[in-house]
Amino acid sequence: MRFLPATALPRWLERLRGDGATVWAPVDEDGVVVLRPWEGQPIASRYVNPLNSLKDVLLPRTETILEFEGRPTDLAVREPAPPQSQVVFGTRPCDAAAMELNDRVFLEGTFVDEGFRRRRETTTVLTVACTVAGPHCFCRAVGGSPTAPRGSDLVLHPVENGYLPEAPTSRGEKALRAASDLVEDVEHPDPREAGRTVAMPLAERIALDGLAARLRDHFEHPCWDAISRRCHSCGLCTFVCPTCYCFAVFDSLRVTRGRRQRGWDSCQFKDFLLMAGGHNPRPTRKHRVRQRFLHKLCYFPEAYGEYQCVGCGRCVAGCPVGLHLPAVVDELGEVLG
Amino acid sequence: MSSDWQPRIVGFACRWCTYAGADLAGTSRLEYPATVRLVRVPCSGRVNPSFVLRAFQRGADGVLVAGCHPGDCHYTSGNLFTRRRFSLVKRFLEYLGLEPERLRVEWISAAEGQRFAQVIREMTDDLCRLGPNRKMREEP
Amino acid sequence: MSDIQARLREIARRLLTEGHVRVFIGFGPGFEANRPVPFFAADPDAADRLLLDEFCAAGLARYVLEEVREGPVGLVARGCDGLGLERLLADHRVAREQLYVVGVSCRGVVDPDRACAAAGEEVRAARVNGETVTLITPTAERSFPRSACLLDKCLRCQDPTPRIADVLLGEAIPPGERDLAHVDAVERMPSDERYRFWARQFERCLRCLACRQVCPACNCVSCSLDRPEWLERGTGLAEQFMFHFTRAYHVAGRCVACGECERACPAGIPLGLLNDKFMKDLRDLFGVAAPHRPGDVEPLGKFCPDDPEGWHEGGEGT
Amino acid sequence: MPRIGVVVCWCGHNIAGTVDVTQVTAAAAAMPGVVYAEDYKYVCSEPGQDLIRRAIADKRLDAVVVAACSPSMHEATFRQAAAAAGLNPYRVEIANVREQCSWVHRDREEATVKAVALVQAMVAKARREEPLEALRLPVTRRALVIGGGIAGMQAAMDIADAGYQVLLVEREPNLGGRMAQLSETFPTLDCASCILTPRTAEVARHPRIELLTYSEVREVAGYVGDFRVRIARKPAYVDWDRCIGCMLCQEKCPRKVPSPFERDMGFKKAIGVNFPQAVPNRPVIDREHCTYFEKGKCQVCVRVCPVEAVDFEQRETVREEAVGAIVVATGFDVLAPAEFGEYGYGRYPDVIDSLAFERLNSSSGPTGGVIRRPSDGRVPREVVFIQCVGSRDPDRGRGYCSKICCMYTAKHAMLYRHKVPDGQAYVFYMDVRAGGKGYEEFVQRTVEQAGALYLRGRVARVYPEGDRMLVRGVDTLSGQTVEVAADLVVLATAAVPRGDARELAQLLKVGTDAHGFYNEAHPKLRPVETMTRGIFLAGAVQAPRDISETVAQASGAASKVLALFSQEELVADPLVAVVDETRCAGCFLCRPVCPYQAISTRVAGNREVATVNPGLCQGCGACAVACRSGAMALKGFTDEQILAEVEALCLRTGSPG
Repeated sequence: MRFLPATALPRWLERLRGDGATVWAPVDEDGVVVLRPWEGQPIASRYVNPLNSLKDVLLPRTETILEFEGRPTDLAVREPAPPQSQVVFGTRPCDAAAMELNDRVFLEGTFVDEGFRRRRETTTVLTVACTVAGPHCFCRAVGGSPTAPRGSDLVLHPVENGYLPEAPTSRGEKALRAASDLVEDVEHPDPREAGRTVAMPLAERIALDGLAARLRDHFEHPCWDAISRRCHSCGLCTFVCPTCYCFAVFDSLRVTRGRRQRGWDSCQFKDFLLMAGGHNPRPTRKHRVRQRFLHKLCYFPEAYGEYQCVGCGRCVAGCPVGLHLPAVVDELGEVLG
Repeated sequence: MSSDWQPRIVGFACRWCTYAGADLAGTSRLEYPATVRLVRVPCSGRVNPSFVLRAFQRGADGVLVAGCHPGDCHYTSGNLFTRRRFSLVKRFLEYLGLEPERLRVEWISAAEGQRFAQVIREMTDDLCRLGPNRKMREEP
Repeated sequence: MSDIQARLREIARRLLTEGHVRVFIGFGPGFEANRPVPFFAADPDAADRLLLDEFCAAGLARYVLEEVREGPVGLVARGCDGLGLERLLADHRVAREQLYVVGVSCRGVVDPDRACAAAGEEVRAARVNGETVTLITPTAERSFPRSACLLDKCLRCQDPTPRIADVLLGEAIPPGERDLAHVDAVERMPSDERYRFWARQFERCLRCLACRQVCPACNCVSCSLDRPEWLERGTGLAEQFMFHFTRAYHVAGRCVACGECERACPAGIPLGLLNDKFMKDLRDLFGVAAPHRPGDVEPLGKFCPDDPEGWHEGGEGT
Repeated sequence: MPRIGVVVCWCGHNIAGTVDVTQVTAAAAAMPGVVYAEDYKYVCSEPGQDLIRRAIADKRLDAVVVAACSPSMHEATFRQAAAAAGLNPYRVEIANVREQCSWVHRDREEATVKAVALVQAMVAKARREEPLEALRLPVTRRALVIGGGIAGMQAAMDIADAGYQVLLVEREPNLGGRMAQLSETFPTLDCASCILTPRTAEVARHPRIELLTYSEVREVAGYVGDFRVRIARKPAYVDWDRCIGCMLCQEKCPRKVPSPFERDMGFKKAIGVNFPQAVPNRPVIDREHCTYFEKGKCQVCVRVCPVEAVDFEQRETVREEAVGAIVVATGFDVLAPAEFGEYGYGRYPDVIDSLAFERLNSSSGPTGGVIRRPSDGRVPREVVFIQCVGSRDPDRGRGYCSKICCMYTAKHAMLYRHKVPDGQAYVFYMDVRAGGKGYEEFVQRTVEQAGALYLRGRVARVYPEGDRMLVRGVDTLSGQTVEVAADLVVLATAAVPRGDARELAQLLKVGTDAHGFYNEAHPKLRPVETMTRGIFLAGAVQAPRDISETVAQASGAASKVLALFSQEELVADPLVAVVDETRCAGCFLCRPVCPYQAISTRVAGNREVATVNPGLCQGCGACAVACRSGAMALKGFTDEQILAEVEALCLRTGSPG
């Protein structure tokens, strides 16, 4: 079995960077672990999940679609340069799996999102498997596992003093080749098995079976009033969520030039569906909160056969008023049986 | 930075005092660097602190907020609110890392053409020393 | 606190039974035992599900904005909630007669993550004393310093008791002045380092607007930061500075230091350091109390003829 | 997108000498929104203006930017030209490329780049412009004068003589004000009532002056041209319409009380007038001292009145009046010297204030014009006058000079000598300020002919010795301690605002200074106007003044009213604040920053929002900054416009800069 010593990690990433790729890695910034373009700074090792997920890399917060200059009658339009190849180190199995869910939406329908596709195709995902679950983790409840390879190009299973790499894709294998001289051969039991024994108390408490169908029948159930009442209508849950993918398109004008961009938008913002004439199809918190959870727990499964959640726990940790997916599933379970 | 680089200063000038003072500098033919461009406002009290940040965002190297001397406001009290607002705002922008020389708040009366020209010369010198502002500025 | 919780339930039940309020806002059990969530008791029986313990973290004042539309509202308020309510009252967003405030003194709220880390295991209960916090786990009961257990927002609390309670449960704790010394540390950095510090913080900002949505001072009907001429949706550093500058400036002199913005921020941006900088300068330049207690004309809505020109002494952020 | 035209002026060599006008014009032509760009030698000339007018018509322009001299020079010219061609005049913007560019920069390339940027900014502003209509306000040609003293009467007469209606409100039962209490006037020594009495009679019978005495202003709403004022008339308990002014009631009334008009040195009856020549000559009952009101019986006045005019049941009546302009002439008060314990006022009857000395001098006063001291009625042989009691005393809160005291003290010393030829007057003073026609000569006569002894210095103490008062002070010129034994001490107390001056100022939305004197709009150029359009000041309400200055100012205020009334309608700048009610949260942070109290509350739907009175708003824009949500916009200087200008000015294009 191949073994990558922890001490070799910076050298390996340096080589990947040398190939012209942008390398992302988790770094500790004032106590917050964030995925950042890596330029040799210390790589964080003690974290459950970085603040930002793979979404930040593949569907950036802000992305230029086109640039233009001149007068409306005489406009020169320019497309931005294609994205450079990227390597993301330190992502967790849940976040990697989330990108497969986004693939369903952006790549596998009748419309292919070019921006997402180009980034997806040029990005190598180097996942570090989990040996412990954070207090807010529940990937197992939504079909994931702390060691699952889904969505990853390479899974690095942490063991003492290093990692056992597993390469589900050729892209991952290629990335590992850059470390061929650093990799050693060791005897070790299958690290994937370790995932089964990781304690994940939160996952035990979430019962999702058949929920999608029951929700479909209870669109107008009064429980949505009660559930949504404490929501402050911020976009925190959607922005930290690796599977939420909504975006808005907007133009920035600078006198004689400008750019068209897209950036994250949140279905929880009250002006999310606001139309030019002033009509808002989802005018209240109830409408918006129900939309979010029905999308994750009902519409998405109906369209793609699985829940739109990977159990990363960011909404659990982040929501200032405890209105997160496990809590909502729990409250729904109580009223819907 | 090329040697002929000149800073760009956006000035917010109250129409009764500072803007008129700048006009007086003109009628007196007082030469000063072509670095400043004034925005004419009715009163320094009309200057929203976010205007200043917008100027830095869009590429200003320095910003001048100027109005009537306290006690001389055409609207009695506008500049006294300006004084409070910008006492805080200037300190706050410095707290965010902006160099103190990049934002100046001045009282320049309609009779002080000389002083207007002097302030622009001083600011231009200071900003030439500091070089182009990159802080809080969007990518060109 | 269980005695106070019982009295709270009793009062809420009475208010709801007698129809004085349409809803009573407090805390109810959350998904996790040590994370109670805001709870809206709409009928007398629901009052029995109200709970009040050392883990009730969220600020409640902001909810009043929505809830009073349908009728009078009762709520439990700690010092920070009380100041938030005062803010809404001073901004004419709610009327005093629409509120029934059950005041409680609060010595600080336990941060469950912090407490569990300190205790090394699940903390189910806690007692907050003067200088220490006793954490109770299934196996032990041990005391820790406040800073190891409490939410950040509680460590600098200056108003443990609300000033506008209709009834106060328990004893009043006298208010103090806010300690703003943490601002000094940033002020002391060299200018470029200070810029890098804030750029790093703001770069993390997701623009989820949680800071705004939980803030009792950000109570506008329509926020200028939702308008593209003021703030574009882009998350470039320039826009991030615009957002954070404007947010902080809009609450300058109005912030009640409840700390909810910082608690809500998923990116760990020290928003309190921004709010408190304005607070500190308002104090140092114009003698405004830290924080300015709502009710009087806002510090930026007035002036003194001999106000100092703060920019002269402003060099290098001090 | 609006169609914008740009016209660049050469101003002969003035602009074109430094700025490459052709290049600016070409750059302007390429700017977004610009459909026409031209340059011309002198755009302000008739052919230049014609160029603008033709371009507006031919190119169907929505807005025009003129790159020329400062807007303070020709903004009005170009707006008129645009209006003549049918364009909204507020859609003309001026790029100041002369005073702020060609005249101050030497490098042709730099100046040209800057000129382009200035044009770009104005184009950006013009693109975001709304057509604005000048506000037209109707004028109610009727004035309210508050205060029936010499100032108010003068203003009322001047306005009424010009043919307009005047409502004259006086809180006392009679006209005359402070001047009615005076004996003689300086520097001519003609008697005050000889001047005043004919004037009060004239005012009372003027066909266009409606007199409302014993009345007070309670509420003021509206704005210039259309003020709505509520005026309360206090109950006199005498029906003045029935009363014939025979004053039998006063004669027979059994109740005698100290008269404030006589500074409590004389008495009045519980029913009657303050002084015999009072106009209107109608009595009022002093409810506080009337035996009937105290005990429920007496009614002597009822019995003696030949016309049954006494009416104990009379109530306050309030009327609402519409006026187009207001003159405030509420005068001044004198400081109650009680706070100057060292002078013994209030403790010793022979320490009196100057106003009391006026009454002692007055032939209609309590002593019939013979100067007798209050304690024993003796004619004083030595009188000490102390000046600056409360004035020029920053330690006790009043740093200002009361201005009139030097002269009236000189007058008092002179009158005293006339009446007591062997008496000696001493005057303790700080400086003698006698600026005014004939004033200095008057003071000289007081010293040389009346023999008054002027001692420079403050008095430290006044205390009794025997039946005299010892006045101890320091003569700062000689450095000697001076002690004078006096029979009477007269304090020249500071002139201060009326006790309720601030309350009235709030009703009128007029600013006051730290002491409570009303603020003029500009100390030099607009001395009789206030910051609230349509409200003017006359007399000592603004600052201490003597009679001649007061009368001059009153005529000045009247002329401002007449100028207002001579207009068909008032035209006001439309550059005022306006509220977007859908955005306004109703937090009213805007209200305290408005210097004109132009912002009030309006109920919109189910909530309260701010609303701006365009007649009061002067367009400073402070409210637009105080408003966090951007609900408050200043027309002509909106956030969008200023932000667009900033953006254009920051743009770095082409060569240098």
